[in-house]
Amino acid sequence: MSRLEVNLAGVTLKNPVITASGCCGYGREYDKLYPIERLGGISVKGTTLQERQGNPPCRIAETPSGMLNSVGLQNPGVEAFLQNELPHLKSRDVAVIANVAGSTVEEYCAIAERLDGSGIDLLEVNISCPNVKEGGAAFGTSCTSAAEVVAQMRRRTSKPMMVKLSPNVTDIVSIARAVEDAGADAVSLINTLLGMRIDLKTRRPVLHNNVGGLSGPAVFPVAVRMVWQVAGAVKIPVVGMGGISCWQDAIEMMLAGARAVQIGAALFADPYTPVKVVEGIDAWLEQNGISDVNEIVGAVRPW
Amino acid sequence: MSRLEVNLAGVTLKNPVITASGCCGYGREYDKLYPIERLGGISVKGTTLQERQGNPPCRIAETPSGMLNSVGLQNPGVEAFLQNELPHLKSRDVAVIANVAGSTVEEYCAIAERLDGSGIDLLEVNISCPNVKEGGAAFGTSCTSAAEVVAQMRRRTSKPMMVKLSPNVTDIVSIARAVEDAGADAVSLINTLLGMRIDLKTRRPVLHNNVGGLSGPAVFPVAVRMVWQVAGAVKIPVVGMGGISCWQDAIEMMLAGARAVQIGAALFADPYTPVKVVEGIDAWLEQNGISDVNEIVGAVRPW
Amino acid sequence: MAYLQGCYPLVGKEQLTAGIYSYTVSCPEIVSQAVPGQFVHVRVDGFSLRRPISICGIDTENGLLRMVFEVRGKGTEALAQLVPGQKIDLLGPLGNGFTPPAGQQVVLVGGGIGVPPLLELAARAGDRATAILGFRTASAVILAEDFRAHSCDLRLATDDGSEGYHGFVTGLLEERLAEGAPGMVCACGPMAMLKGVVEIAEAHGVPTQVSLEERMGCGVGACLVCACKTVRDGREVFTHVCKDGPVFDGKEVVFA
Amino acid sequence: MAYLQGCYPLVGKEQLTAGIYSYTVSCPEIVSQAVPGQFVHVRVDGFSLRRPISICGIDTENGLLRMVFEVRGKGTEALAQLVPGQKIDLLGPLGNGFTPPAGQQVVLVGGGIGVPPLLELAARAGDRATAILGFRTASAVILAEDFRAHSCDLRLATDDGSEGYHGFVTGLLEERLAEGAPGMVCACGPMAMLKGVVEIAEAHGVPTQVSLEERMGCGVGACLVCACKTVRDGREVFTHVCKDGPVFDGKEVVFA
Ligand SMILES: Cc1cc2nc3c(=O)[nH]c(=O)nc-3n(C[C@H](O)[C@H](O)[C@H](O)COP(=O)(O)OP(=O)(O)OC[C@H]3O[C@@H](n4cnc5c(N)ncnc54)[C@H](O)[C@@H]3O)c2cc1C
Ligand SMILES: Cc1cc2nc3c(=O)[nH]c(=O)nc-3n(C[C@H](O)[C@H](O)[C@H](O)COP(=O)(O)OP(=O)(O)OC[C@H]3O[C@@H](n4cnc5c(N)ncnc54)[C@H](O)[C@@H]3O)c2cc1C
Ligand SMILES: Cc1cc2nc3c(=O)[nH]c(=O)nc-3n(C[C@H](O)[C@H](O)[C@H](O)COP(=O)(O)O)c2cc1C
Ligand SMILES: Cc1cc2nc3c(=O)[nH]c(=O)nc-3n(C[C@H](O)[C@H](O)[C@H](O)COP(=O)(O)O)c2cc1C
Ligand code: FES
Ligand code: FES
Repeated sequence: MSRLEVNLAGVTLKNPVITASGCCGYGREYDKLYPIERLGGISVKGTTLQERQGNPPCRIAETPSGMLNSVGLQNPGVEAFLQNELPHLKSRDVAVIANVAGSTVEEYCAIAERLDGSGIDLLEVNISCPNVKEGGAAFGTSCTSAAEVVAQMRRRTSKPMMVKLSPNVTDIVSIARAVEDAGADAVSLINTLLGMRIDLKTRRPVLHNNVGGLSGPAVFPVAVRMVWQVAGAVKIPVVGMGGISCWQDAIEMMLAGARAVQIGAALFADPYTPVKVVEGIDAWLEQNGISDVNEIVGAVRPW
Repeated sequence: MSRLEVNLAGVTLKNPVITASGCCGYGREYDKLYPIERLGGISVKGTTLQERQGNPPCRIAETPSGMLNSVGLQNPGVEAFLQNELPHLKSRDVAVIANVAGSTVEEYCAIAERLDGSGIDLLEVNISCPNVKEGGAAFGTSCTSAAEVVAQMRRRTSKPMMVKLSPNVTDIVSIARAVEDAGADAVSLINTLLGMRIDLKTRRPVLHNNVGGLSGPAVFPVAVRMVWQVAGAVKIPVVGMGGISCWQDAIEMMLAGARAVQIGAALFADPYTPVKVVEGIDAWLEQNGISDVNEIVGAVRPW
Repeated sequence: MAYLQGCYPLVGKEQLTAGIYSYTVSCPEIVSQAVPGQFVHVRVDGFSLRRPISICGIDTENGLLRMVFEVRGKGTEALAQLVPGQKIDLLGPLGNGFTPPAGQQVVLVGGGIGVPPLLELAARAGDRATAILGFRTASAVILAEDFRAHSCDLRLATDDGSEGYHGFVTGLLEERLAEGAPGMVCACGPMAMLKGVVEIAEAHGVPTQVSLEERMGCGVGACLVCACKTVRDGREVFTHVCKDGPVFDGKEVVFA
Repeated sequence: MAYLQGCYPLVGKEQLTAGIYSYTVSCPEIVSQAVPGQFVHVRVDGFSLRRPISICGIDTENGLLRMVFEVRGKGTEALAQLVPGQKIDLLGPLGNGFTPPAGQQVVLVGGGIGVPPLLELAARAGDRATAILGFRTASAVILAEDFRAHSCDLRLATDDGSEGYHGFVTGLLEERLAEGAPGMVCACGPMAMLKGVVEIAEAHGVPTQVSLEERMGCGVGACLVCACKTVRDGREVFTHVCKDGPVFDGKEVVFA
């Protein structure tokens, strides 16, 4: 067993580095730079029951050490995913995480059911997308609705379920606990923080959706804090993300309590980031004589 | 009347630029670089009923385009403020905003009462400090407790009251509405976002308080979004802050709905920031033929 | 199609006119893959997002790539500070280029900073190309000599008449098409210009290809932020400038 | 006390040993206010917080300020990339310096990167100064020639004995104090060293001043982040390194 291997809700990842949903499509694009087998896993673009066109452009704005996006879950729908994307992903040695979203509990359930018999390794339940009017973050900002979605889906699928939490809440710990109690096998966090930019010349929001989700290094300290709080409060594994742009960040996130990490916005600045993170963690473990990356998960010693 | 003049809950500011609480002490330090009269106002260090020592060091951590602090309201207490600090502030032509905090509603009220007859221009009620165990953000994260503090203070003081809101909430708009209904004359936002950094070598949190408040350019898009949401929902004036580091940021914040802006962390990188912002806004108004800065307040046209 | 990422030396820098720079970068690997109309995604120190810049010249022999950019905001301003010898982080070549039918006449229509992506097309079409280039005013004219050097039929327009035709490129395009139909019109410039160009060309039954702009994240088709409305299989859908474009069939584009 | 902020040219750069650089900056305005033991707060491009660096040399005649710093993390690494001619943004002089009693003997005790702040003291005390400098090993020794040039009584210690006294500076300090009491011991270095120095000096009834380090925000006393525990008026309070220090009376400091 490699010292980088981790187990996520029964799924073995050869290393703890996953590319984040919405930032790596269905794995075809970055595969042109390096084989996606270098990754521990890939979380695909948020997939809905039906095809979605997403929000009108402009969908991206630059911010200090970060970016806003308002894609709004553009995706071809679950059937197209199964037909056109999953086969090539399954032919590759990488864990496939299906990031899914719905506008109603029924939709979440229908997708869960449809994916139940499929080849995906793990469901990532996105109850935290800030860029869609219905569903999305609405489910992720209350314990009751978050638990409801998860409990209902639980009955429709035997796939391990990882619930993706919103940072735009007063108390992320109670939401994490609620979804754990409802049957989640893991939680991933953070999705994006809601933000806005305005163009001085036009006096209009840069994003056509007015607001969008903030990600990138700017949010890293918020993500570390939330991962630390949640990891201390739940028993299921926590996957940490938000602003990771180098291997040091990944280790910091793991010390805070993350079993694995996801990398999103950093891909846009440097598409090789995930590969460098894998190599960096490995070298650091070597230098520090640590034979198993799991040893550092949650190893921070608070004051 | 100068085109930069704004009115904040009955208090006239010669320009809309205020130095943020906790970042400029009681005005003595930066006064050595430029006369504090150049500012529209100064919000003093969060002041409590009794002296407070604050948290043990380390109290600061660097983050991408930002910083965390965990000062924990170190201050000499309200009596010392009145005796040693207010006189010199009152001798200067700058609006004095007393940022106050308590561990209990009674403490908030006692401070309000003590300051009622004093020379301060405006009370800034800090119900959002993330760095103290009791009080602080605890009051700012629920509508009921936020409203309670404000309603009680309202009876003890005739000073205009500006309530400083926490961004660490699911719904900042309802908290803003709650304090408006309870008698607040203005709201200021945002206080810091809760964050954490961990030192890889020691495996300990960088901050002795484990977590701290994130501020600086990194949080700017979150602040703009919240100011826009709140300004659209309340009738009282909104003071915007969070990550402003140049005049363009200040104008963006005003377009989002801020009547005035506060500048905090940017002082540490460039202590002249507030002066440059005043000059930059003025030059921009001139270039755009705008004779009154109030015209741009909330002038963003959403899609 | 393969693309690469790397840090390559800036070997030539020239200011073409106020605020517009021509950079020559030595990146044989990218150059060997590049076709006219594609772009590179340029990383600028201190900025979280890369900047897309069209490929203006492809010198396969020497492994040199040319790009011409205008300072528009803080990122391009910082980019303009580089000095030859410094390295520049490029991701490319990206997107789909222009594909005018081989051996036929082609009309190139460029407006302002939309002109550079057409230069390499002119280089390849030689005297089969008519280049109709529009600028605000005489002092804003760029690359005219370069187009001439490729022996194309160069027709300049300025909005204020200070050089060449007084008016918009669409006027010159009408004139040119009246002279006979080329195999294709390739255009790059502001949306309003592209719309006019496509309408005129269609009226003459000439196919068009236009290069579009949209704000980008990844540049490679992975993030879906660079949406533009196009007609595919009879319905309006959001395709993506970086992957499905930047060059689109003019008929597909839904001009707002 | 007045301080200034400005961008000043780096006029001299020298690497003293692996990872340690000496910078000379031309900033007459700051120099004319500076005293030994104060610091400047240095802005590094791309970092949100300034880095505090002690003043190592004050050349009033030529308006030159010297600072010696070690590459410890990303900020000092970036700082070390500057080349002479480039400008450096300084805020200073900040804090309170050392105030050894005039005309009396003074013992300077420095450990590692704590040595530079003592050099200007040595320059001013000349042969009244004993400089006890400790380093890990011979190759880590810095500034020894500079101290000698100021004709002080220089005594070196290395942890591994590869140069000078084998052991810690505290051993040499005991020796020195046994020779007779100076007017003051001024020290800068790791907390453990400072603690030992203060204990030994107090045992000999010699007053001490020590320079402390703490992470900083503003550097001027406005943000209260740089807290250090000291005894004032008989009670333990958090004073602030940037404003109340960095040089404190050794008796005041609460060593954890
Ligand atoms: C396919 C393509 C090819 C291009 N080719 C060229 C070229 O050859 N020469 C040239 O000068 N310009 C070209 N542009 C436009 C160029 O990308 C922008 O001018 C540049 O990104 C502006 O960056 P900034 O930092 O100056 O502006 P800022 O306003 O500071 O940029 C903020 C953000 O908005 C984005 N942005 C702003 N304007 C545009 C725009 N017009 N298109 C796309 N993104 C934008 C930036 O990339 C950045 O992410 C091209 C754009 C695209 C999409
Ligand atoms: C009054 C004073 C005088 C100093 N004089 C010198 C000197 O003359 N030469 C020298 O080499 N060093 C000196 N230091 C230490 C120097 O400030 C740090 O080594 C430097 O800030 C580290 O920055 P970094 O970017 O390399 O490290 P990083 O770890 O990347 O820095 C992260 C943050 O922590 C802060 N930080 C990290 N270590 C320290 C530290 N030891 N003290 C204060 N802040 C720290 C940084 O300023 C930054 O804000 C002094 C410190 C103080 C407080
Ligand atoms: C362009 C873009 C699109 C995204 N789309 C999705 C999505 O479809 N589903 C989802 O759960 N998260 C989505 N996210 C959020 C990321 O997966 C991730 O949670 C967030 O960006 C924080 O990580 P980062 O800072 O590394 O980007 C998207 C993020 C970006 C930048
Ligand atoms: C070091 C420091 C101390 C602060 N202390 C206080 C305080 O005492 N009271 C308060 O209301 N806000 C305090 N704040 C928050 C700021 O006033 C401001 O709300 C926040 O920093 C966001 O603005 P900025 O990004 O411009 O710094 C403090 C911030 C910093 C950085
Ligand atoms: S920029 Fe990412 S899909 Fe086009
Ligand atoms: S660094 Fe701000 S008070 Fe010392």
